[in-house]
Amino acid sequence: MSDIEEKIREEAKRALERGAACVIGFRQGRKPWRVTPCFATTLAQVEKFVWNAVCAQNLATYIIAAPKPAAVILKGCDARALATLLQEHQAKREDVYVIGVSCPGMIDLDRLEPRNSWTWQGVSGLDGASGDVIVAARGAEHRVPRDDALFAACRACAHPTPMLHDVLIGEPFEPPRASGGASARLAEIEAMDPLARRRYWLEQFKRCVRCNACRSVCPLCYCRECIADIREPRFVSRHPNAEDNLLFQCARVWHAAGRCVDCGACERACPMDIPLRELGRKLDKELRDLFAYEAGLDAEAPPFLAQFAESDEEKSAAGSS
Amino acid sequence: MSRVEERTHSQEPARGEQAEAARPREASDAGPRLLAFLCNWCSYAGADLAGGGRLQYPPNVRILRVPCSARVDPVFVLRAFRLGMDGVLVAGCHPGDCHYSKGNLYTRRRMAVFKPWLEYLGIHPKRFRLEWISASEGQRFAQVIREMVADLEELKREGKLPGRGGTIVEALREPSTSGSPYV
Amino acid sequence: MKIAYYPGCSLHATAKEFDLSTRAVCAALSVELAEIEDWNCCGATAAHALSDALAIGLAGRNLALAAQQNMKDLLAPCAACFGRLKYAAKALGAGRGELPESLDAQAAAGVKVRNILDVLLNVVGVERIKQQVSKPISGLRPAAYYGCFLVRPPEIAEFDDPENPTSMEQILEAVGAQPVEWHHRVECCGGSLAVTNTASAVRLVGEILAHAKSAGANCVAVACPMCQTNLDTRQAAAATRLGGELDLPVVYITELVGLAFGIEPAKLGLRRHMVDAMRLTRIAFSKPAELAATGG
Amino acid sequence: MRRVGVFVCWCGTNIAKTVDVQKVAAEAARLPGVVYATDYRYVCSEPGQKIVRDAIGEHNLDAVVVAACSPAMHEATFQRCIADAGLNPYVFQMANIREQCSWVHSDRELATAKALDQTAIAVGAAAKGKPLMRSEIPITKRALIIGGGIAGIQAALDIADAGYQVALVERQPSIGGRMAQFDKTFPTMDCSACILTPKMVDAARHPNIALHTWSEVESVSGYVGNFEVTIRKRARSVNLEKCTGCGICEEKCPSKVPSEFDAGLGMRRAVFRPFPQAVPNVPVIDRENCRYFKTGKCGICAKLCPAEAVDYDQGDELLKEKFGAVVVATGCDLYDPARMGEYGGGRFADVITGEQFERLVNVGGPTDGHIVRPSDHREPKTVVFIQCVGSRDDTKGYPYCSRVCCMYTAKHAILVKEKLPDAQVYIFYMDIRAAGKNYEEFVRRAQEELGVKYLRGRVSRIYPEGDKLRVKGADSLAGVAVEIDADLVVLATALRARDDVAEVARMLSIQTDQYGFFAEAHPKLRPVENLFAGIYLAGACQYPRDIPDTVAAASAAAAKVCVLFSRDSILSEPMIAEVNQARCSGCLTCEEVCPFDAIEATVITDMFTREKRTVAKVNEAVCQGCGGCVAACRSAALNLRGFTDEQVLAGMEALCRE
Repeated sequence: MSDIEEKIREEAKRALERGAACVIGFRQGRKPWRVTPCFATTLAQVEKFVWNAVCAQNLATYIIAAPKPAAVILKGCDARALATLLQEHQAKREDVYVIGVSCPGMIDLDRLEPRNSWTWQGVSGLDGASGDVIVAARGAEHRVPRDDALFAACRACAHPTPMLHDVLIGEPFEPPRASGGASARLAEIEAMDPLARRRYWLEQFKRCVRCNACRSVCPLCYCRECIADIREPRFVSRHPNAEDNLLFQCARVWHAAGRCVDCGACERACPMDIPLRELGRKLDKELRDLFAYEAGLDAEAPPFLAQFAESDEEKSAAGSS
Repeated sequence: MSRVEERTHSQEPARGEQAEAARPREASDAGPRLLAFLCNWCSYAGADLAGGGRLQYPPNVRILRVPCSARVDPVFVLRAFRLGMDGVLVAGCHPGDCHYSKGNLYTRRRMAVFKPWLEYLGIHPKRFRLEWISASEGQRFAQVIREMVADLEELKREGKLPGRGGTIVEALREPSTSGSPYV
Repeated sequence: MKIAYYPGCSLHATAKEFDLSTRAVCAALSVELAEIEDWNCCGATAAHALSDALAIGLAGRNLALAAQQNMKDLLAPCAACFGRLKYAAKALGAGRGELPESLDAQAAAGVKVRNILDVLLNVVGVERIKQQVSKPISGLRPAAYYGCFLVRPPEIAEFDDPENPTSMEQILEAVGAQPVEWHHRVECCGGSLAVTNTASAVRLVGEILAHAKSAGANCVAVACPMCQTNLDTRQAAAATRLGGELDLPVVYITELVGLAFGIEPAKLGLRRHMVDAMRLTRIAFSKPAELAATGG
Repeated sequence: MRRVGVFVCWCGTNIAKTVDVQKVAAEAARLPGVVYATDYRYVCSEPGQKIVRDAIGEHNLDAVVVAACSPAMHEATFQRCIADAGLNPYVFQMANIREQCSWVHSDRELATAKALDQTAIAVGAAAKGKPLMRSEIPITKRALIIGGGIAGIQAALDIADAGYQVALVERQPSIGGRMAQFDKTFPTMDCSACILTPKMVDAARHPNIALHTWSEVESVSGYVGNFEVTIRKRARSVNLEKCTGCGICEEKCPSKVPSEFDAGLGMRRAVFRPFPQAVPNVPVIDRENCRYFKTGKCGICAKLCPAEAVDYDQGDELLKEKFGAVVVATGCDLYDPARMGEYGGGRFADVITGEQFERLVNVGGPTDGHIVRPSDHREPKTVVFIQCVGSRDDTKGYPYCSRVCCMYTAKHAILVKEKLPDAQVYIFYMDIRAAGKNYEEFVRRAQEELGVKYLRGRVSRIYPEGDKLRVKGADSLAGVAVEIDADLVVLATALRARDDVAEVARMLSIQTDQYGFFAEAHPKLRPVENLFAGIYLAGACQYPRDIPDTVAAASAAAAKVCVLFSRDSILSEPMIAEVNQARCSGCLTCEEVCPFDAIEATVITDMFTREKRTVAKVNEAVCQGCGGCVAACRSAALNLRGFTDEQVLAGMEALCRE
């Protein structure tokens, strides 16, 4: 058991003892390489909390519905999502006790597999709260450099250490990797001719099956009823075809403009491997380039697109080039 | 004397009546289609003024009146393109002149982010414009429409418009838009 | 504390004493001056009258070099250099003007250009100056004279109140002097006409010095080589024109501060003035009361 | 879906010449929801309207579309028409096929296609439309007036005379404001006090006016007809009822401080009335400067007061009252001449402001009306006036014209000439702006009859030269530099917005312009109203104004208040936002973007879970119907009546009908 895991359990217990109605953390899933969200209300349940290289889920997603006061384990991106939720009055700061964990980046199993000789069926253990990932399979240990296996979102992460926290576990990390929005995939799409880009997106969304997993995992998709499901007014057709699938996703992503923290949950959840993050990242990029704004950094500020400034004039001119 | 003037009035319900005028040209021949969201207080009045001055501009534009440019949900714009519009114009009062004092300032920030994103989705930048047109700028309204229609015609000539109803989907050899967009 | 130093042509020539005293005072205050390597003319003489691009280019190059040499602040003691460099920084910041590709215009625009008063007041601070005073110059009643470039045009200089500046007085008071209250502190000294229209310059110099004298000053403090040269070298002619005696040493504020810091007058260049300034060392350290008694 | 009737207008040949109206009607008949369509030469004419009314009955229509001119022209006409036929006036849509179609296109075929599309958009919106109701908002017929200067007094008297209750709140111990400081008024040279004090007394005695001096408005909430206001009546320390105004306390008070009313030229006591004609004629104790309050020792005023009116224990009093309308008449401040270093303002005793000159020349002022130099009390032989000090000067931040200075400087010059006929008077000016009744004549009198020297040019510097002030300036008409040795210099400083304008604006939720003056709803057509309904503006809080303009604006604001109060209730806007609380998740982004603060959070009990949760709520009296909140709402919880999402989308979809 890693130090961090021990500290998480310690802090979680302390939170329960101090009156938290529940603590949201991770526990081992049914496979050694899976973790699942855990809503602990007893000290015994806290004992099951784990922290390893696959704790990718954004637990901020569960804060709205959790009984309060709640304690929650949050990584850098998760805490920024919480900041957005606080901006939007979806929880009161005093009702959420944030056990922040400095995140070394979570690993993408798909990126692990093809590089190694073993198969998932044989994996008996997975370790590596930080540093290299150690996979135990068929009695042998395989060491994989962490950076080789990170999720794309984690590789681009600029804020691995939760800024919003009540207690912080682990040393603060410097943004470790190519942070700040630079993305080869984004640049590639940007470089396309508009019509080719349209075709690219339609090709992607031809695959979409409208399972809504992206929406379900998004910490910011907390609408009581999604406009995609509302009959009147009907913004988005429910027919699964490339055009309408794309429209649905665009509406969803636009609704996260100035709010999305690029935690990557949507893309991880997509069963059809649609590059969903790239839609939001373009908005991020524009917000950063035009307004030097990043979502989720200030829980007290009003939502960014619900404000204006005199200086917006030049910015809107720049954007309309 | 034209035919219209010969007839004093035609109160009979026109339902089912066959008009004798020439059949409409095919939609695809009619040139690009432009949808304009005009704020009631400035830009719509500006368009009225253009009418008062008989300022000619291409008939490709369809006008939708909204109280304020801030009323224009960007999802409307996405929807308009989905419905096959070739271009969308959002026009409001000049910043500082908003009838509601600052509605257009929210629009300005919103659209500053939305416009480049729209381009990223594959909507050619010339297909979407945000303009400030005051009630006294009839001339300017006509000019903006002329410019936009000219831009769209050029895009069409160069094959850079996807065509009505999202023909790209057809290009992908998918069963059309599987139903009408009304649903 | 290390800042870039741009002496300009004056401080290497007629205003050598400004250079000496500035370096001595800054050394005493632990401000390390790093002279910009390979600096060039700031363009103050004629460039800006001929071509805006040239004016920005000349001054901008110096800024870019300072930036290249990792400097964030730049001290330009000469008021004209200060004005030209600050103008260039602003122009480059606003996207006007050009520099050769090898130089970074944005970095140049980011260099903070300061005059010596700015450095003493806002970088060093009055408290630190007071600590350094070993021999208060309480016998001196300087007339603080600002001239034009230190505070004007206000949107470029962005320093002090352009019409009623007080920064020099604050520094002088900090080193124990009794600056007089007078009203010709930002009048034109005629420096730019000194050669082409000497008569006007002499008239203006006379007006300024006569006012300083009638306000009870026993010396004039300046922070600009043109003012100093003009008030000093034209003083005799001005006195003749007025038909009286002026006899006011015109010294750089750094020389006075240096005296108060106990620095040897020779190291401050106090001998290098037309109107004898060495006499200030005799009266500088007397108490104001004694001075009043002797009628000094 | 509604049963829509479509009426296509020829507008004589205006439309019919370019648009095939019959074809439009025929095609419109096939649109979804349309049960009847026809065309007519002039639908707006009485026979045309009858066709509409008849069709409503005959075809059981419950929505009407008229394809004709701009709604700006005839929307109201047709709304009345269908209301006469028993329909709700808001189940009506207009398709603009004249201004935006037939007049701007010449290709008949394409114009016809466009007219049909515009009609289809209107039909789409009409089919999804709903009848709208306007709710009645009751009105409290009491007006609050903030500021007791001439603007506030005038507005109070007018409203009170109309029979409504008024509360007049003034920060100073007396009403009267700036006008009370003045000596004479231009161009008539009436004595300011002679025309003002009767009005002050009227205001105090008026049965409908409650006077709150030495008081401030602390908070304002609510909306038109229903403002909840807290007024802080600061402790006066002198009992208003008991005090007889004998003035013994003022005479004997040992603490002297510079008098604000005399612009610092004279002294007042710690217990004081700003001026002898104060209303109410009861002093206040300025606790900051009172020896008793500072040291606990003294108490002379209490000992000597024959009426035993002095009450050191008095505390502030908070009044909570309801008002239906608010008139803001807070006036303006003056540019601080100390910011003009070149003029030595604030440093040279004999460089004074126009305000100080008013006190100097006023018989009730510190010098009993003798024009003397503040420094040595000698009569000046040469007086220089400088106009546009701060005003019309970008670098000082006041690029606008202060409007009153040309006139009051001429008045000052005349007063100098009248009192000191031998004095030489110079005025440096940029332009003379004497636009007003008898204004130009007044300035000419100063110039031509009294020999005041007008010099067109700026002054660059003023400095003491001996016991004079050397004024260096330019005479730009003669093209020469001018130097004048003056005994007294008077600066006409800019009128500017009050220092605390931002706080007041925030308290009232009203806007200011770039200079901090309160913004009117429309610069030409709604000059005394604010965009926030129920709040009106009067006087120099809006822009520099002289007395006649201020009084006119005050009476105009009062008239607007009386119009509001002439009804028992007002109707809310019909096209306003509404919240579907079931969909609202309470993110309150709508609250952020509302320009009118018409949205607030409210806690409801959820229909299904029975849990309490926060949702947005629209204040129907305040909402103006811009729809910004609707576009900002991700959940489609907000909607704009009359321009609903459903209607907009239906309009768009109508365009891609097969």
